[in-house]
Amino acid sequence: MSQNGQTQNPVPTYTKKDFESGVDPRWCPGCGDFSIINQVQKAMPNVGVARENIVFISGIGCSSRFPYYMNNYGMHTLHGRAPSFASGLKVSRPELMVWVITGDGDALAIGGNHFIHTMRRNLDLKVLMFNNRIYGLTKGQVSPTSELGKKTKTTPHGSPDYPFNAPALALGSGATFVARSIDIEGAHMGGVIAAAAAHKGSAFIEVFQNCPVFNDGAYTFLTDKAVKTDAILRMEAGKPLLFGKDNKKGIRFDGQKAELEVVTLGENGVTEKDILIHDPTRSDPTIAFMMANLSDRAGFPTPIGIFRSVRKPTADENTWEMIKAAKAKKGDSSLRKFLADADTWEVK
Amino acid sequence: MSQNGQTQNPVPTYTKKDFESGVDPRWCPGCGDFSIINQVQKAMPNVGVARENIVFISGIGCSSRFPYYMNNYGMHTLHGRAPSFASGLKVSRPELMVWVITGDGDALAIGGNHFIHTMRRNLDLKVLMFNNRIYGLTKGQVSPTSELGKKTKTTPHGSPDYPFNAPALALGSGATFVARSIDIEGAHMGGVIAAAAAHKGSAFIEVFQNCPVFNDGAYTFLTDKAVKTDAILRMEAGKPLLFGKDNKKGIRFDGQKAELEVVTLGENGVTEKDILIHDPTRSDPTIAFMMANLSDRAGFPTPIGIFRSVRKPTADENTWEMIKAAKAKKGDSSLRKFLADADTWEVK
Amino acid sequence: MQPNTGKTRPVEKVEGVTIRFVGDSGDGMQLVGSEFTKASAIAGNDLATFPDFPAEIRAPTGSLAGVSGYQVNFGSRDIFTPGDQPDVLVAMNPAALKTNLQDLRPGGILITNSGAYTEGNLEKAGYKSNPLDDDALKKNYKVVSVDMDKLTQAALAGSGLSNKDVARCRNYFALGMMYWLYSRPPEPQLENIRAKFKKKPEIAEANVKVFQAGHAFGETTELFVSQYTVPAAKLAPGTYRNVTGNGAAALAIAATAKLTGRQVFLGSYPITPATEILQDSSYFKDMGVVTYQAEDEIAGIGSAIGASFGGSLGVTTTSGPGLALKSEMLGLAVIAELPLVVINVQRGGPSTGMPTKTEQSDLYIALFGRHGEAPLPVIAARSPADCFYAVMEGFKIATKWMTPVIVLTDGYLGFGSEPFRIPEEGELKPYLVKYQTTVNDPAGYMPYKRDDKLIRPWAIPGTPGLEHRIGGLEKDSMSGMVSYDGMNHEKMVKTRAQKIRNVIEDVPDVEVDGEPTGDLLLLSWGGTYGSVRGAAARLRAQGKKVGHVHLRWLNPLPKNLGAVLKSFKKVLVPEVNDGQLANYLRMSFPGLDPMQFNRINGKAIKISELTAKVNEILG
Amino acid sequence: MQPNTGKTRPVEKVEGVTIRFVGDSGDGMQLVGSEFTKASAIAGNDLATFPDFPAEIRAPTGSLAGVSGYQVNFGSRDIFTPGDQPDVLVAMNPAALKTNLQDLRPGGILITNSGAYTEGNLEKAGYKSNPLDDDALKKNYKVVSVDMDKLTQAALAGSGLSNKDVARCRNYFALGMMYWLYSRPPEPQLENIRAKFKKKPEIAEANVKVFQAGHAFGETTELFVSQYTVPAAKLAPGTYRNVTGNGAAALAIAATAKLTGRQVFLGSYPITPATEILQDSSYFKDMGVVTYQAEDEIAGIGSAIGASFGGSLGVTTTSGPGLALKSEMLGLAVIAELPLVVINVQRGGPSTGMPTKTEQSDLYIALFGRHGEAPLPVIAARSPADCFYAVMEGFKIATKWMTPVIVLTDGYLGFGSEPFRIPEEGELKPYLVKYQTTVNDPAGYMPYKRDDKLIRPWAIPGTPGLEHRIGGLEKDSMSGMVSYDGMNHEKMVKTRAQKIRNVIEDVPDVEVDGEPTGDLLLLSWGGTYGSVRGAAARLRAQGKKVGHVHLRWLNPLPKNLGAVLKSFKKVLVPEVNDGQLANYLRMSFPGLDPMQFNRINGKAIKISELTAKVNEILG
Ligand SMILES: Cc1ncc(C[n+]2csc(CCOP(=O)(O)OP(=O)(O)O)c2C)c(N)n1
Ligand SMILES: Cc1ncc(C[n+]2csc(CCOP(=O)(O)OP(=O)(O)O)c2C)c(N)n1
Ligand code: SF4
Ligand code: SF4
Ligand SMILES: [Mg+2]
Ligand SMILES: [Mg+2]
Repeated sequence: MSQNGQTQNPVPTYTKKDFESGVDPRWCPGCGDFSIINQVQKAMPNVGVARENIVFISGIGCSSRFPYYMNNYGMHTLHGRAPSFASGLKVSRPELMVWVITGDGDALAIGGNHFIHTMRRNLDLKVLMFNNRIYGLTKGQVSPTSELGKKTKTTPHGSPDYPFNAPALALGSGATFVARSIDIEGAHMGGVIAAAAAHKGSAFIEVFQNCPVFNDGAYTFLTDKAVKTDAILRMEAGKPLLFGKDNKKGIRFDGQKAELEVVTLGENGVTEKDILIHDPTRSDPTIAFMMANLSDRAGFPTPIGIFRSVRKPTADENTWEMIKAAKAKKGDSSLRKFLADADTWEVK
Repeated sequence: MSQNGQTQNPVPTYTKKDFESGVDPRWCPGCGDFSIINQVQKAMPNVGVARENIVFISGIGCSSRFPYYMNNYGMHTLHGRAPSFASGLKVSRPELMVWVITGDGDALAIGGNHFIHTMRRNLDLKVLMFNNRIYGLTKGQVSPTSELGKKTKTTPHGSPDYPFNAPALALGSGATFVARSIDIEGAHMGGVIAAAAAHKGSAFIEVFQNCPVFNDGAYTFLTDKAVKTDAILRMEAGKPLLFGKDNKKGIRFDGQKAELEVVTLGENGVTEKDILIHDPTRSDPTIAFMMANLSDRAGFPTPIGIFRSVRKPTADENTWEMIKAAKAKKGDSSLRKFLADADTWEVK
Repeated sequence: MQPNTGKTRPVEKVEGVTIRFVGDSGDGMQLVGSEFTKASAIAGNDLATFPDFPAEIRAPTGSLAGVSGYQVNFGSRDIFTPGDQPDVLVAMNPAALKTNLQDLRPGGILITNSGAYTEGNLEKAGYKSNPLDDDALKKNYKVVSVDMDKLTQAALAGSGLSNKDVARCRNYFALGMMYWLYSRPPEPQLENIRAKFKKKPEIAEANVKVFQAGHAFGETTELFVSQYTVPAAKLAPGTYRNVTGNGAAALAIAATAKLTGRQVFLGSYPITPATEILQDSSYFKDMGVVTYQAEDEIAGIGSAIGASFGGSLGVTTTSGPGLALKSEMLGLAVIAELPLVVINVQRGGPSTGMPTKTEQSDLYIALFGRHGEAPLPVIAARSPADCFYAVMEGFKIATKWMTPVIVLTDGYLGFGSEPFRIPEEGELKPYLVKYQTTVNDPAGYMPYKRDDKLIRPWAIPGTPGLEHRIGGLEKDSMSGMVSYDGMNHEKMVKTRAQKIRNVIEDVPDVEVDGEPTGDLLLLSWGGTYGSVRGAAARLRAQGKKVGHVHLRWLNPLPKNLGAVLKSFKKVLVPEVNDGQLANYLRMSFPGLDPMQFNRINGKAIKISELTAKVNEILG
Repeated sequence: MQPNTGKTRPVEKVEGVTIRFVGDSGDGMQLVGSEFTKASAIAGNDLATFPDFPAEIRAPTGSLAGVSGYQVNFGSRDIFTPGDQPDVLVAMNPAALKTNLQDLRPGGILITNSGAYTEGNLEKAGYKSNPLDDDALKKNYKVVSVDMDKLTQAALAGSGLSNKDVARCRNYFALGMMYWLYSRPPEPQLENIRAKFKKKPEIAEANVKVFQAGHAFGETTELFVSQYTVPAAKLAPGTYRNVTGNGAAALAIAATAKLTGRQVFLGSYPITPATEILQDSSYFKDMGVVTYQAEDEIAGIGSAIGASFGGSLGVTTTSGPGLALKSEMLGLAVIAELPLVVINVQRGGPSTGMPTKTEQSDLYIALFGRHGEAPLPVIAARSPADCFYAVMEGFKIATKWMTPVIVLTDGYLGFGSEPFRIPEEGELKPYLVKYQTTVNDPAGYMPYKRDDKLIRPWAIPGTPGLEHRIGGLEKDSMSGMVSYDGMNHEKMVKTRAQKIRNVIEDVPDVEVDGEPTGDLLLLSWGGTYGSVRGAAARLRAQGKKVGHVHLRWLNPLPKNLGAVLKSFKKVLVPEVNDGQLANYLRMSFPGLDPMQFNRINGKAIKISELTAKVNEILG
């Protein structure tokens, strides 16, 4: 479909460089944001969309400076509101590939409403959220993903609030694609980005991102060499949910208690067959939800990868189906005919 | 705790009448809202709180006229914003019992952000949402709980959007108490309201409410005599999830597939022992989430009752812990001492 | 003398008449009113109507809160408003009488359904005794008290219809009487009824019968002293339809899509009284209109700006509280310099205020309601049909000047209706909405490189080689990149302001209604046009040297306005607010200190009140 | 002649001096600046400071974007601003030189760390060659080029500290030099250093050594032509501390809780430049302040209104975009008539604009930025320390008059600092915030039954028998119940407006700085106070008949303002915006058409520029 008289151009062969705007990123040295843009720029040549048909829309925050560094169309909008601009753009021009770039505060604090509605509608938008569990740009206030009790500039005695689990919130809103990765896991992140690009429908990616200046080490509990293998669970479609040293630990579903549990292969007669096979395409979001909540539970690893990936007609598809039907039914009428389509009378 | 110099009064013995303001409700004849207020007024004498310490705060919508009809303190605020007023009131005066009265549009369209944050924080607020799956007050536009394809005044060709599943959204936001009832199920609703009142923390109740004027029959698929027993699943804590004629059908957890399924007692060797026992106090929200999603799945009944009820410290408790600690640590300082608590110098 | 109609009563020719139909919400008064309006239109009268339905939510039958009304003013001369005071009040039950009688002109005709004055209904209306028995009533008005219930039942005796269905026909009895009273040919109405109830022929026939019974009743009863005719008005020839202001705004949205060949994208959130614009527009998919009901007002305008970034003509519709919520976004549209139309249907404020009542109190927020320096064009519609042209103009300005434009209407215009002459084929000119498709600078595409009018180019996604980024931070005056340079900022602030001042080239001079100089100038804007024009005409007829200027453009103000204001000894600004235009004029024309006439009671200004005020001033 | 200090160079006495410290973000310039400021304060100078840190996000070392600065202006006379132009520029690297040199007064002193002029740093700063080798530099300024790197290393030779730790001490070398240059006693600073690094004595000793080395270098080097002293200013006796405007606002929040004995509830959302008020206040829990970081600005103000309904003193803090988002809620506070303080720290707009730069462009939105008729009191702070008193006043007005109040400050005040005399015990008077506890009418509790000033009573939850409901719909003028009655609405609109006009009883008359009549009156508001007062003083010193009036109150405007404005031949309104107060004055005083002086470059107005402008006008 092509609106506004634009014609679709053939997609040239690109390299990463084609997606660099040439503007020097304004992030602090060592910021996790660099790694994320690197992966996005690497992924873009392979999404099969012409550069001029890709749009990056962001809110406000360190992360939201992102569009300036991409050599595509872009809008750096208002705090929390990026999904609303993106939604209008996507509904009006469904042939464009539209990315929303956002931070944990931008997406989930002030932007929470647009976020959940984007997920609900299943608009074909890709939402990439940089989660550093802090407000970076405004220099260190509590965010809705900061831990309970977290001391920040606005919560010197600790945060009284519980954090959102972002994938769980997305799933609760009806999201059809939900994934998570980590800034320092470049290759993994690249894979997740490619999968989101390929997904038709709202795609949500949470990237755990270190902010060395205002929340340094927020993810060392996952990324520290010493704990990494036990702390991270890599979900792969069709594969058993194994983790730990030599993939010896696994996630089993205890049908009795209707709960997940961590088991060790070889112990208590546990074999690989007992381990839950990861299937992001289940139409019921429950198991994805359970996996998302694992990270909040003591004794469980934090899953990364794709929680859910289910194809449903998107809101933009639904909208254009109706537009096409209306056009087919009514045909092309002149303006005068349209205006006169009512009770009329003549004055001579 | 008592702020602002108010003293706690003993709670007199009340009757329903004590909670009627005497203002005639301005709802259409036959509106489900009447039944809801009736249950609330019946429940109030038993919540153990003095009338003057109960506050009803609403947004805008038919449902939001509610506070005028209650003989308590009340605020009829702005569309979607009731939780924000309620949050400030509750944090500032934790000894008050604060109810938020809202509609599906009020809570989940414009008010979605305040809603999810209220759930996340676990502020001790009771949120009662009248879900008629339509905008009543503005005369019949699509709401975020209207079904896909629904024809309304703003979607004459059908809604292109998927609806929220409100309990699932609440659970995805971290809610500690989530329940559902139906306008015509008075006694059931009364029980749920009493349980919400007793819960310490954010309590969310969705009430399916018929709007005879703009969305009549939205719930006949549940409430019609002919289908009722098969369509409604009454969740009761500690009891197996049985429904249908003579309670012959049940919900079983298929541990293999990690999915719920509908089974019939007596068929294929199914006995009551196979049926999932309802336990709203599970700390992991997954099974509650699965139950919430049942209503969206073909072949499953729609659960009513309490999905989840878990006690966690509330944000207001956390806040006042910190305030008490700060006061204990710093003691009472004079204003001058406070102002001089910095690098100072003398000018003579 | 009138032609003899063969009846016993004389036929009086009148220039104009105002009729109000009132009854319970279930009584079908909106239908009766609009059918009668149509008949008047076909008879060639000029007219204006205004519905007066209950605030919200259906109130119990027979209650005061459940009264629903429809007023029509029609005549053989220009009709500017739905009328100050009804000459005829058709009141279908005691509650309707109670809430409307005080508006009836002394000596006017009261037609009422005596069958509805049951004890129950009297009590619901708060009457201790039956007001129809009150002698004062008969002294002050020409009372035509008819038991329409009984007469309807009689007409349908043996029809086999249920009591409920019979009762539903009652409104056609009233309509039939009114047809007789105003000498309207009944045949077209009979056809109408048959067409309307095509699928239920038994209901159609019942309504036909009752209508005829009402008509016959008028003819035979002794209760009417005379019959009336209202000759045709001199309207411009053409095909006409009736439009409400909201309906006209929606038509303009579709017309703009057609005239430009561009998609118009309406992102909005329902709110009284603007909702119908979104509702109506959602039917215009085939015309190139895409509607999107967002989750809130902020997302509504956001989606429209996003669509504009993509090359669509973004528009959002709202009322007071919604406009307040859109403030931050409007600032973004100003700095991004994207076309956007905001249609704000004003209602009583502040806060939720009086959602179903009209007011003109959003002028301040339209002009000044953004943080920072964020000027934008503001125009206002003056009548229901004019909403069509005002919204069309909004789009033209927004796309030409790359700017958000606020179009103000109000509840009075939005709900009110009047005949709209449908423009002839080719009368509305298509216009070009241009996109930039080539690089405009040796250094690459410069999204903020302006033309001599200071307008920036518009390059949209999908255009290869013109990839660029814009945003809400202050930006370099050429490249659009973020710039924290103070002097660049000052330049950009001044440039944006100058661009909006340049719009003056599209602002027509105001024209004075009446003599170009005089004792007093009435200066109005927006929905008060009809009242003020009517008052000016009446005052001049009384020999007063009164002129009238009506403002379509609030920003920029017309070039010749200052000079025109100086040509009158006094300037009076009537507004349905506490003096917002008056203050804005003081600011804009230092030295000018106009007098004010302010009503803030949720209604249009009455011609009679304004006339009285002017007479008081002129002594 | 100065007392002989035993050194070879003369000691010059100067009235005031402006010093700017600039370096890389990692160079510790904020520390050096504030330490030097403290020394000046203790020496009894009046002073004002302004930090100039990079926009946001830490930029790479040595880059232009990473330059961080701190300017202090101190003297023996009243100091009104942090100074137009530095007399001394301490620039720690080439990037700092590049971005700041143009501001240095011709003939001023440039002190720079020659050790930082490496090839890499020169390139990052965009220099093709070393600017220190440029003859023009030496011609235009007194250049003191010192290899602070080497001298610091030398001072710490053998200390065993890492290179990184050694480099970190460099800023104390600069500080030591400045102490010598301005004849400050070094001992208190040494004590300071030891106290500051109590936990790391080796670092403390290193800093002491480097500081002493810098001091000794000043004394021995031939590079300085003279040493200076700045005598003490005549400040009111008392205990002083330094405060930023944001810090002072937070102190006022706590002080109000203390003085009223009521909880102050701050519901807010972080936004530059207002964030620090929320941050600082969150430490004041023991004082009776409850802070709540909401999910967005709307919830921030909503929570504050909710708390006010509960009897707390609700306050919310924000900047431009946040104020725009709060528009709808402000309307609710107006109609609900609950006390509320909104502190808006203005920044460059429109839209996201220039978040870290100052501006005065939110006056329009503060006065007019709500839908419907929704007037409220607006006051503005004039200096960093005055933010304390302005916010205190905001609370007093809000609670007395049951109304939201907007207190405007700006980024210049919020970030800037000056000495604040700590009020003596008992100097700040406690005041009563009353709740209604008894039924006020035979018909029951009437929440909108007003006193003779038109103030309504405030009954809070927990008060038995006074249960009532309020809301955003127009309400009955007594009971507060929803009312759709047009005349009740008109009455309520006018009553609310009159109540705000009544606030005039708490608005002091303005006082003219200078003679009560003259050739030109400078009229300012908000953060330009310092610049304008300074300019007025300078102009009068030049013999010009110039007066100055500064407005704290924007709504209502002071009673005598109109008369005062007429007492001068000309009125000039200097503002950091495009003329918002000027326009508001035209509106408020028909006939008045003041001249304007507008800078919109993200900075405070310069005394020199304003003086030049006035001289141009007066010829
Ligand atoms: C309406 C509005 N409110 C507040 C702000 C201030 N603000 C800018 S970014 C930000 C939060 C940034 O946090 P996050 O979204 O997590 O992004 P990060 O900087 O951490 O990448 C805030 C509060 C703003 N610009 N606009
Ligand atoms: C800011 C704002 N936007 C829109 C409206 C108009 N409005 C009032 S109620 C409502 C929706 C009501 O729907 P819901 O919350 O489901 O309540 P119901 O009437 O169905 O009980 C809307 C859109 C408003 N009053 N304020
Ligand atoms: S503040 Fe944190 S998130 Fe922002 S750029 Fe710096 S390191 Fe990255
Ligand atoms: S419109 Fe619907 S929801 Fe509203 S009062 Fe009437 S029946 Fe109830
Ligand atoms: Mg963040
Ligand atoms: Mg609803």
